[in-house]
Amino acid sequence: MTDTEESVRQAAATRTIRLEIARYRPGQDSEPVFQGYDVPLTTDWAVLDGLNYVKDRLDGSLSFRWSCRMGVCGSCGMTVNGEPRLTCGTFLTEYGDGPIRIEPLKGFPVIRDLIVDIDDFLAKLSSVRPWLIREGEELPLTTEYAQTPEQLDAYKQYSMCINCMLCYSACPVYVLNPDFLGPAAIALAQRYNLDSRDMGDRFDVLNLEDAVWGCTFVGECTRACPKHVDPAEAIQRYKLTAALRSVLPWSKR
Amino acid sequence: MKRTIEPYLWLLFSGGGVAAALVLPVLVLLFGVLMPLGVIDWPTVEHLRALLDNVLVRAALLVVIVLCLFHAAHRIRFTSEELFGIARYDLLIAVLCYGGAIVGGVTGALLLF
Amino acid sequence: MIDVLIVGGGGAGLRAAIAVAETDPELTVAVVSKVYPMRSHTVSAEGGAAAVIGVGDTLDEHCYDTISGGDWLCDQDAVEAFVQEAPRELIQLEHWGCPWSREDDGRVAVRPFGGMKRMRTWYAADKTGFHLLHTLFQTTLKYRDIVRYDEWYVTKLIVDDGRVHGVVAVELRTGRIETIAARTVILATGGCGRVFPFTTNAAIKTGDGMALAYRAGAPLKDMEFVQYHPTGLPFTGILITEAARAEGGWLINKDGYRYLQDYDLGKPTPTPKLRSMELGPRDRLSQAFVHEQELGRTIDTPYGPVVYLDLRHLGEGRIDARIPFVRELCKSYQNLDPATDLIPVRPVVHYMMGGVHTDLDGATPITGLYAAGETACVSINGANRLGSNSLPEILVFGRRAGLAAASFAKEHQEESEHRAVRTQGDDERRRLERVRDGSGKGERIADLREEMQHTLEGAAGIYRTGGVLAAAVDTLAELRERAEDALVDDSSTTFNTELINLQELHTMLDVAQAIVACALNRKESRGAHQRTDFSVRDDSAYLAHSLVHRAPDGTPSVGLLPVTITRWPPGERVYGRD
Amino acid sequence: MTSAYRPPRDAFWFARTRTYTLFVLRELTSVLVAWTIVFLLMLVGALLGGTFRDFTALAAQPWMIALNVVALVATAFHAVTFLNLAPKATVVRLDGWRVPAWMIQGGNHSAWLALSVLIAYFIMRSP
Ligand SMILES: Cc1cc2nc3c(=O)[nH]c(=O)nc-3n(C[C@H](O)[C@H](O)[C@H](O)COP(=O)(O)OP(=O)(O)OC[C@H]3O[C@@H](n4cnc5c(N)ncnc54)[C@H](O)[C@@H]3O)c2cc1C
Ligand code: SF4
Ligand code: F3S
Ligand code: FES
Repeated sequence: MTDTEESVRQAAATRTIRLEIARYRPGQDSEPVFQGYDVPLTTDWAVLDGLNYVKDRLDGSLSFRWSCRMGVCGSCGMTVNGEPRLTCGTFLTEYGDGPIRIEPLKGFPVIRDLIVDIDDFLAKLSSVRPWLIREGEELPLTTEYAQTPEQLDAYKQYSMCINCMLCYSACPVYVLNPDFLGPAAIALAQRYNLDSRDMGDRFDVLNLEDAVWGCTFVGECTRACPKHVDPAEAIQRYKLTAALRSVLPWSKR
Repeated sequence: MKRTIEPYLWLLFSGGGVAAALVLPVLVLLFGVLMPLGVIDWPTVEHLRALLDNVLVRAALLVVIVLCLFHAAHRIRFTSEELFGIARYDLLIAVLCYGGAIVGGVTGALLLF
Repeated sequence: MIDVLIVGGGGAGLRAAIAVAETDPELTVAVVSKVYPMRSHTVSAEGGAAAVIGVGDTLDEHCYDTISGGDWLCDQDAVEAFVQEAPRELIQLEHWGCPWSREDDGRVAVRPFGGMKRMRTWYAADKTGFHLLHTLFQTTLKYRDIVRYDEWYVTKLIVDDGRVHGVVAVELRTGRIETIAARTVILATGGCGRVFPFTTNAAIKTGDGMALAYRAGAPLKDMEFVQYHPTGLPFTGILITEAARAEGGWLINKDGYRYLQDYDLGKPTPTPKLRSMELGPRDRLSQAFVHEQELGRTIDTPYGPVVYLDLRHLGEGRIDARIPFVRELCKSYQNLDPATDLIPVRPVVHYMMGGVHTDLDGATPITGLYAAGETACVSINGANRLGSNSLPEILVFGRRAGLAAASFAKEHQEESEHRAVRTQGDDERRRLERVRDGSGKGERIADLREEMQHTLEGAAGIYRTGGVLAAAVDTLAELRERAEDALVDDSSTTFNTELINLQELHTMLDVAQAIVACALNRKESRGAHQRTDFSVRDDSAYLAHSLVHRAPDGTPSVGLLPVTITRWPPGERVYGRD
Repeated sequence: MTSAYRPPRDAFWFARTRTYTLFVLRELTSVLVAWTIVFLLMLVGALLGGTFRDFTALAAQPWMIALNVVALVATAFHAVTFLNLAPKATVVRLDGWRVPAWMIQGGNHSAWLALSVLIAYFIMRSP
């Protein structure tokens, strides 16, 4: 991000928008409280720029995660006016005259202010074996496994997940039952299942009550996903796969 | 490997969803709304019985009844758990819901055959 | 005691971790990262990764392109090792599942890239770094032995008597300040673009590893070579990948004129021509922009002057197939559609050629300390890195550093924890606790940071002069002192990001001083380092690396180190002329 | 970590956004699907037990008509949502080309219409 030119800053100083930010300071607050800050309403500013303005100029103790500022690192997910959003890709001007309520992602324990605990997701991700599983002899490191553009297309969409957790936050099943394996982990399992180079089998971890069968197809995960991964589709497709495998035990996929 | 009966329940649920979608609206429309309102006349008893005399029709009807009941049972199970946050009683709820569906299915079978 | 402790969970760090885990499962390996590994900045790389696979291409040609692109400041033995191992690394990635874009027959596809004579840039649409990083990260999950310290910030290397013994780190979530004893440490902390105000680099790229090594006594190398990428979006600094030009995009000024033809970069052709015009090297393209600006042929915007990148003639189909992310970024962040609109762009700080001085195995002069990735300077990039050479670099040298550290650790199994771990660890803990207790009552961190950034942009931008650089030396020295007393609002132990921001300000100031000192010392123009007061390349005096040490009083002292030349004697850089 | 804040369960989550509410409504159609089956069983029972006249009288009660209007809306809503969502689970590929969702949905809705007409025809066909 660039620093703002002085002229822009002055022009902006005439108009401001109010951010109502959830603060939670362990040891100090027993539950989150809202604190209001006025930030310049600048057309190019994302909500994240507003938060950085608060941190840089008004209150250095405000804590939140961010890094790339281009919607690809997945760290700046928060609840903005009730909806899970990437704050670096959500603009202040989308909210008229405000105020804008900014809260941590729903469904996760809050560590501090806008920062939530996502270790649970990482454990889930590991559990679905998100790596290419091969059997038999490996090719030498001089040749690639062939994969046609069509074969690539078959899983490509599910490989676009940036682990931003918006889908988890949007899914009522996950919010009510944290044991649910959840949209992104299942989509990533499908990313490998559908890869023509993969020979693995993730039936044992997906065909469980708290895995694909926990999903009641609310579909909010797909709506929330900023990268068009469509986890809802990934899950429903695996339900069909798993169901067919259960009735036709000899069929693999 | 841990076995689960969810895939079978889901197949019944999905089949029921399709069956319910394809045949129920027209049936309620005719028998539940248009005929009672007199918009169209009730068919004669004989005509309807003649339809039911066909074993294929009866079999199809039974399939629709069983599938739709399972569909409803499955959804009611999950929706009640989500709405009221009572997932910890899942086993009990499941027994009630699917039990109800089985009772309904058996009743249908007894009636029709 | 950890055998191999890796600081950094980006491409270089993760590749090193896998190398260690694969070579000897007995060794303990840990990855410490200030963000979750998949948030590392490697995730933002768009265009691709270069490695020779195609028929008609040769290793020598890749070497030549790299060396001439680097204006003969590359160590040629390093370049040869790099070029030779790059294909193997990219195929390894393929074997781990990386979704490389493909030809119709199933082979990996390649695209042209700036400064490259042949098509040899592998790509995964225009999210190459994203796919590469996630593939690596997900593959590390397979190795249960790799221990991760996610969201731990390393503040200090414990070094005694020229030998590394571990690190001190803060666990962000709890605020715990821990010493982690280790037989070897690999620094893989990425670049330092945040030293400048306008950059493509993520918030985390604050040059931590460079500063850690520098403070511990290791020299930094070639710090004056900062790469400006010619096409960043104004305001956000979001990068529009070079792939956009490789696919046929044009750079035009306010008169709609393809101005690069005026700067000895070849003549315009309707379709892209390798090593010519828009596919020239980044340093030359960024310099051309400055001249256009001086001629008044750029367009003024609230965020500074811009030129346009024109992709309209490519058509929607090609844009969506080859560079969909460019379209997505333009739509979301600039509110325009490259299929129908011109994209405003300006040069933006992008990459640090310099870094911690290492040999071909990533070893630094401090025993047991290694470095790899953008934070290191093995010297394959010289005075200007070619686009798409960095991703293969982090893999090749990440692996090499991992293997070297592993074998060093294996040879030193008998060593037990050194007493410096305790003493230095305690000192560092006390220092950090003091900061957190709100002892600082001075200026805001952000104000100091901005002042530093502007100083750097003014003095060490695309064009530099001795006088301004000398003034910057003083400004930075003074900023250092003011930063010691910076205001810290936050006294919490839980996720105290302000404490971290202040440490980052300190590391950036170290790096900034090194950059300015090296730039002042190099009285010639070469690659990304252009001095208006010494405007030509001077091989007699400066065909050499800058090596900067930190003197005991904290000031940098710069020396020179000869460049390794094997088969390619210095020559003229020729683009657009066959 | 013990100090992390765990928000309490939100008892009214389904009222928070329009899409959640729609989802819950969609799921609640199942109750009326169940009712419809009960109603059909009553009809069949009446037909076979010779009490058809009582049944038609009951069906003509205003509350019964009201209930069935609701059931009609619910089953139709169910049909639309269910048939629209079907392509999610089944990705059809012809020669590598992925059949777009709207085509599958279109097919589903046509089948629904055709079957409804057929059923209506058989029921209302005069003997
Ligand atoms: C927008 C953009 C596009 C690019 N596109 C290309 C391209 O197309 N092709 C190409 O070859 N190159 C490209 N590059 C360059 C390339 O992406 C980087 O040089 C490379 O990814 C650096 O990788 P790394 O592993 O060295 O560091 P990073 O990926 O930056 O990782 C650094 C790691 O260190 C950790 N870390 C840092 N400091 C600390 C600390 N104090 N304590 C603990 N952990 C710490 C961080 O958490 C992070 O995990 C691009 C760069 C940018 C900015
Ligand atoms: S599936 Fe989408 S919403 Fe969910 S984590 Fe991945 S990118 Fe984010
Ligand atoms: S929102 Fe949740 S219930 Fe399923 S379809 Fe998505 S995971
Ligand atoms: S800051 Fe990286 S996704 Fe928003």
